[in-house]
Amino acid sequence: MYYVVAFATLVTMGLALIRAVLGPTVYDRVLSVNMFGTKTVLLISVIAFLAGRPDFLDLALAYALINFIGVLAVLEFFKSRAARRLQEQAPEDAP
Amino acid sequence: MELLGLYHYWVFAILLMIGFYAVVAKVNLVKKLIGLSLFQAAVFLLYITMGKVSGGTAPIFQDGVTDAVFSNPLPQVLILTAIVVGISTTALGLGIVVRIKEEYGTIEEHEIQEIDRR
Amino acid sequence: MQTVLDICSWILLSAGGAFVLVGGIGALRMPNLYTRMHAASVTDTMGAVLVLAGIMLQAGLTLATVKLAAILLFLLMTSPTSSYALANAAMIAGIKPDAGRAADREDDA
Amino acid sequence: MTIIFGIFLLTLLVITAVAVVRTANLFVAVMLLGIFSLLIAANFLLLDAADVALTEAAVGAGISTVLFLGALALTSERERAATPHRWLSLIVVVSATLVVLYATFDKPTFGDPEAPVQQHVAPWYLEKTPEYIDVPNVVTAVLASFRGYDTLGEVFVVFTAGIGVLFLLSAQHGHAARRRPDEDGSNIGLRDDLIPRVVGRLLVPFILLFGLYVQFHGDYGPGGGFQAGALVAAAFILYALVEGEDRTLEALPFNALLTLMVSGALLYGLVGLAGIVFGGTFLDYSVLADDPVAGQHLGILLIEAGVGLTVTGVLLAIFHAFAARDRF
Repeated sequence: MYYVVAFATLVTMGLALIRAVLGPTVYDRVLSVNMFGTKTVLLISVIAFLAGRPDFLDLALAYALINFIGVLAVLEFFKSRAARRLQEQAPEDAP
Repeated sequence: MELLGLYHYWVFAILLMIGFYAVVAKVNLVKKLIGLSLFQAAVFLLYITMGKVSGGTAPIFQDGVTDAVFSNPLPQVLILTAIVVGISTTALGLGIVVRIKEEYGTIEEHEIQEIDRR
Repeated sequence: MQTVLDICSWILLSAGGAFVLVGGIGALRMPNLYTRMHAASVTDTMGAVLVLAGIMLQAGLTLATVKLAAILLFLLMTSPTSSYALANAAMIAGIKPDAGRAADREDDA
Repeated sequence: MTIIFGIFLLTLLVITAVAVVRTANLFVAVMLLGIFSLLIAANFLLLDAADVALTEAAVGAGISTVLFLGALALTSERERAATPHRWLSLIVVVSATLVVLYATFDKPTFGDPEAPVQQHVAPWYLEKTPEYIDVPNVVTAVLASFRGYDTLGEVFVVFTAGIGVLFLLSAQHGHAARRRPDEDGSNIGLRDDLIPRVVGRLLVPFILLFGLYVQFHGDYGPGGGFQAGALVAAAFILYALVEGEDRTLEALPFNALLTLMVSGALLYGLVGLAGIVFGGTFLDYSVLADDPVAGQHLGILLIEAGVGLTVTGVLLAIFHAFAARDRF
């Protein structure tokens, strides 16, 4: 029965990858990275039970904990870039 | 299945050469470093693939299981350390790129060479 | 007893797999960024909950179940947060939540 | 069946790699590199390398994305120039690919237990680990004890790379390069975003706890100093993202990071020397306690701690060095 889930997860990973390659905006790519992360957590949990090695769940736990650091870094990146652009424009706007 | 017995090695070869292409052909220094990490990942994949034994499992003994077949632990040890070394050296490369950007104002290879020629 | 558990797992895992698949198709086919995010979050919540619950039933009362519960808890905390962060970043960059494809632009944000 | 999963994942890996190289937007390339890392970790798991997959997870999921984004913020986000001599490079690369592909036909079939690589020292490690070292995780035993010299070298490479980054990026340390926190508001992180801030703060202690678990459970399951160091560094990087650089540096000052880097490497070296002092050879832990197996346990515990300290210190020092740089 794990094969059903593993198969669905793999197909979804493929779909997310197509979305990541097609884009069109950068945010679509971030979205698919994020989605890929959760799919990897599910896939690893399923593989751990398929292989009969529940200690592999540590790996899924690691991904569940630190996957969103990447997305937060992206948000911080865009915010500080927006702030920098505002600052660059400010001297020109001043009379 | 016989036909696909070498598939992992083919993927290794292709990934290696994709990384190689990025290193030799691209002029952007950050892109070169990204290519280098692809190249690195391909080598990791080669090592881990070689250590796999059919029907084997991860080389961690389990209580009450005595007849398990284990994959080769040695490539895993080498690659485990290599991943952390890889990120440190990539960071060193990125540090050099940042300094180049600060001194030359660009990270495109041909522009840097032009500035050097002057 | 084991049969009942197996049947429950089957139902949960299949439903979870279906949600994951539907979310994946949605993320590919929806017309703009915000609707795609909506589809993708289905896989992060419903899909993950059902799949992990199905595995938990099979694992029984072991350490593995505790780990699975922890994974589920952290996933339920982090994936809405990352969706929020992403939507926020997109809004800052000026992508408007219009219906249809009008909001799509090529990468240059 | 799992071999089919592997083949599917490897195919996705190649597609991702091609997309990484083709895109001219470096930000997109970094995002795709994140997907690449997730895929290769899943592949490692399918190839029975749980420890390696955990390392890739700890490093690839957060730290490498953060580092690349930090470098992009300091340089530029786009490749400006088109690739020159594209066809020449392609011809060279394709012919090299054909050579490497030709070489793969001499490889033993995937998973062949009779392959030469399986005949050398690996069976000896698997057979002797219960007797000499008595830890369930053979990878940890080989890493820390049988091949302790090798790991010592790797730790010093990491250490040297960290020093190199600090030399490069703290050239004008102190005044010009270091931004003041309230100057442009760009290094307060996400302090104004309530939701990421609350969730991030909530997760930091759990990541630290999990890092400690990975550090000390490494003898029994996947884990060890390298993974734990990366996880702890990831926790502090998360704190820096949601609370700002300055508060992270208050919690763990830069000098403390330097101390961590040095003391970890030093601890490793000293454990090796202790072997000589107690009458054994360099990095021979058997003499550290009355019982050789207990000595091995003690030695592995200490050097894994050293590895963890150095990796945490180096990764965090690198992160701060990038974050403290003046942006263009």
